[in-house]
This record gives sequence, structure tokens and C-alpha cells, in this order.
Amino acid sequence: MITILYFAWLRDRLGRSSESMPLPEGARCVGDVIRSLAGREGEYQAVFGTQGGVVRCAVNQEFASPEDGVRAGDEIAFFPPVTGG
Amino acid sequence: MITILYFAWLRDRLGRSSESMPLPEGARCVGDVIRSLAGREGEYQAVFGTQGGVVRCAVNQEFASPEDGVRAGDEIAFFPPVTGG
Amino acid sequence: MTIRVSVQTTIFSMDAELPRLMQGGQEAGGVGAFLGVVRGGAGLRALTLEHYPGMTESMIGRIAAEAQTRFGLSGCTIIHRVGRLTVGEPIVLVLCLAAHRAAALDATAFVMDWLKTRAPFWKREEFEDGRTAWVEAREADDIAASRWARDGRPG
Amino acid sequence: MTIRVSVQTTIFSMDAELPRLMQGGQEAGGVGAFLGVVRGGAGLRALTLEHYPGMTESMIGRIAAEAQTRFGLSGCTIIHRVGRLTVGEPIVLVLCLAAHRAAALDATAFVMDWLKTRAPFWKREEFEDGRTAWVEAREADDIAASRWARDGRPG
Repeated sequence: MITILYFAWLRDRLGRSSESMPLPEGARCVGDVIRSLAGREGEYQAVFGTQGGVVRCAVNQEFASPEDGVRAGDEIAFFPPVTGG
Repeated sequence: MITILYFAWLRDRLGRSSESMPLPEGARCVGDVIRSLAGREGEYQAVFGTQGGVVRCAVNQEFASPEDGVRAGDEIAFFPPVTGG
Repeated sequence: MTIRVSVQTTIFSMDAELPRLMQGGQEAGGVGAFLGVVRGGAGLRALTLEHYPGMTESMIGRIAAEAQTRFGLSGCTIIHRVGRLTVGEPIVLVLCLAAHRAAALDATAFVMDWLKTRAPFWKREEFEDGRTAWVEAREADDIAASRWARDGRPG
Repeated sequence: MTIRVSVQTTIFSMDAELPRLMQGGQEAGGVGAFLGVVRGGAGLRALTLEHYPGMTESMIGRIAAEAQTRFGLSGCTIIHRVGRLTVGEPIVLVLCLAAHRAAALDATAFVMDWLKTRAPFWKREEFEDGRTAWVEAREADDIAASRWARDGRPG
């Protein structure tokens, strides 16, 4: 299983702040998880497909890129570019 | 008459913080006043003659140079380079 | 060296933070500081700040440690508020204690630039007319942060 | 724009100063600050700060006005203490209110650099062994101040 977290407008659009799911079959990197989420219906497709370019990611609370590896047990977070300070 | 003020180690060395005196005869600029003070005996000679290079000056509370003019009624201050902040 | 990081909903006090920071040592000559407040204008009423609990504290701690190393700080305090904040309210406080003023102020700018681009906070604006909108990242912040790049990203 | 200048023997409070400064307007997004303290070491016990009453306030007022113009500040507070101050005590507080952090922090550095070189203060050091000595001006301060030179000296 992996834990997925959504923040800011991703959470608003997807209607949830987190979910647990099995690591998609054959998924080895963040990009694989993104493609799996983009394959869902509705908002997921828009957020992770069409608008995927602006989505940022962290794996186990470290900023990550689509090429970075994932495995069962990971906490994967998706969010827009940060705007703190 | 002019008012002369001394600050920091100039005051310590000269033993006074201010004095009133007539504008030295023929004095038209700060440098003339300095030469007049350097002509006095004791510490004045050391402070305004030998060590005169490090002495800074203000006329009527504005930083001034030896070439700047002076006239009766002026407040002339002598002090070392500032060290605030 | 005293590093203090806090993510909190409540207000902070600069007067209360200073003595804690100054435990960093007698060799310190100055504190550089930045206090960010909710800037008004364009009908803005409030901001709501959301963050990624856990990762936020971890990233801010690394930013503070990087500032300490790079600028030779004796202490660094970073407090960032979350939740709903109305116009004029303080959002963020950065205090950097150093032997000299240039290091203290440069470190403060460094921390702010990295906070803007590396700490997982998101702002939602709330306007007088009831409209809300997530704030978009400013390219200017990325540019500001990039001027510190030397060995790449902090942490 | 609120400019506040004070030369005083008493301690100041950052928390008390902030609301005064913030009257400068809702368009402000941040406060840059520097707090200078008496730096210890080498057996130093205390500093005594002397100044030129009248000229000091006038020069500091001009420095604040110059910072306001140059950096577009909404407010500037400069408080400088005089008299005897022991190691660790606050000497000087500069607060600069601006729309954005870069202007607020740059203005703070500008004010400090000019204070060091253009405000008529003199420090006498007092050591543990009873010895006292007037502090000599640092060439580094003149260099720091010269980086702001554009139209010559402020005021």
C-alpha cells in the first residue's frame, strides 16, 4: 500500500485530502503513479493529465521528481507550487 | 563669538566639552579655526596639530571640511570619526 | 547555536523570542529580522495558510541549519503561522543572530527566499465579496531563491 | 509614511514599536529589522555611548527620509540608545516597513550602514580590568556605507 496526500487546490478539486491504495501494478517511479491517477475518471484526469505540469510532488516528505522511485509503504504527496512566507 | 564643542576623546584630552570665543581674527573657514586652536599650548597643539588628521568637524550641526566657511554665531564641533550603530 | 522552528496558529511576540535567541552567545552583535504581514489591497480580507505537517517543520529546520552554516549564525528562529489571518496580521517571523550586521541581514534574506520556495505552505485568498482563490507561486520568488544557489538546493 | 526617530537611554520594546510603525498603511507586506546589541569578548564589560544632541536626531531623521525615498518605505523607525550599556544589552533598533521583503531588508542594511558612518555617536569601551578606551572607527563601515553612494552622501 501507498499513502497519497493532496494539498491546496488539488484537495479541493479531488474532494479528498488523502487516500491509501496499492502501489499500481508495475509502478516504479512517481511518474508511474501520476499516470495511474490520470487514468481515473473526472477531476483526476484533469488534475494529473491536462494540468499535470504544475503539480509538484514529495515522497516521504522530500521534494521529488517524476523519475524518482516509489515503493510500497511510501507517503506520496501532490500539491501546487508552494506560496508561503 | 563662536561656540566650540568637543566630543569623545577630544573632550577628555582637552578637559572641556565646550567654550565660547571670538572668531579668530581673519578666520574665514574651519581650517583657520583649527590653526588658531593648534596654536594654543599643551593638549590643543597635539589634538589640532599633530593629530589633527583624524579630527572631524561639524558647523551648525552639519558635517564640514576645513575649507567650509565660518562666521560669528556659528556652532563648531570637533570630534573623532563616528562609531555608532 | 540555538535553532528554533515553530509552525503555529497563534500570534508570536518578538520581545518574547529575543531572549531565547540570544542564548546563542555573547559573541553576537546583532539580530537581523523579517516580519511578514498579510498585505492588503484589491479587496483582500484574509488569507488562509495551509501546510504539510511534518514536512514543513523538517524543511524549515534544514533552511535554518543551512543559514547557520553559510552565514556563521549563533542563532536562528523561524516561526510561521498557519490558519486564517486577516489583513495586517503577522504571518512569518525570521530572526538571525550573528557577530556582525551584514551576516545577520543576509541570512535573514536567505531564509525568507528559501521559505518562499522550499517550505510546503499554500495561501488561499479571501476577498471582501466572498470570493476565494489559491495564490499562485511567483516567478520572482524562484529568481530570488536562485541567487543563493551554490551547491544546489538547501538540505 | 511614519518616520520615528528616538535617541534615548532607556530600553525599547519591539512589540511596542511595531503597531506604531504599521500605521504606515495596509499596503505593507513586511518589516525588515536590525537589532544591535553590545557584543562581548576580549574582557569587555560595557560600552558608554555619547552623542551630539540635536545633530544626532537631525542626521538620523535624514537617514530615515533617504531610506524612505530610495526604497519606497511606508514607515521607518530608528531608535538609538546612549549612556552606559552592558554586554548583551540592545543598542540600536531599525525597523523598515515596505510592500515587499527585498526593499524592507535592503533599506534596513542601508540605514545601518549610514548610522555607522553619518550619525554622531561615539563608543567608549570598559573592560573587566577597569581599563577604558574609545572605539576607533572601522574602515569596513566606510566601505559598507560607500556601496550606497549614488548622488553622494545622504541628506
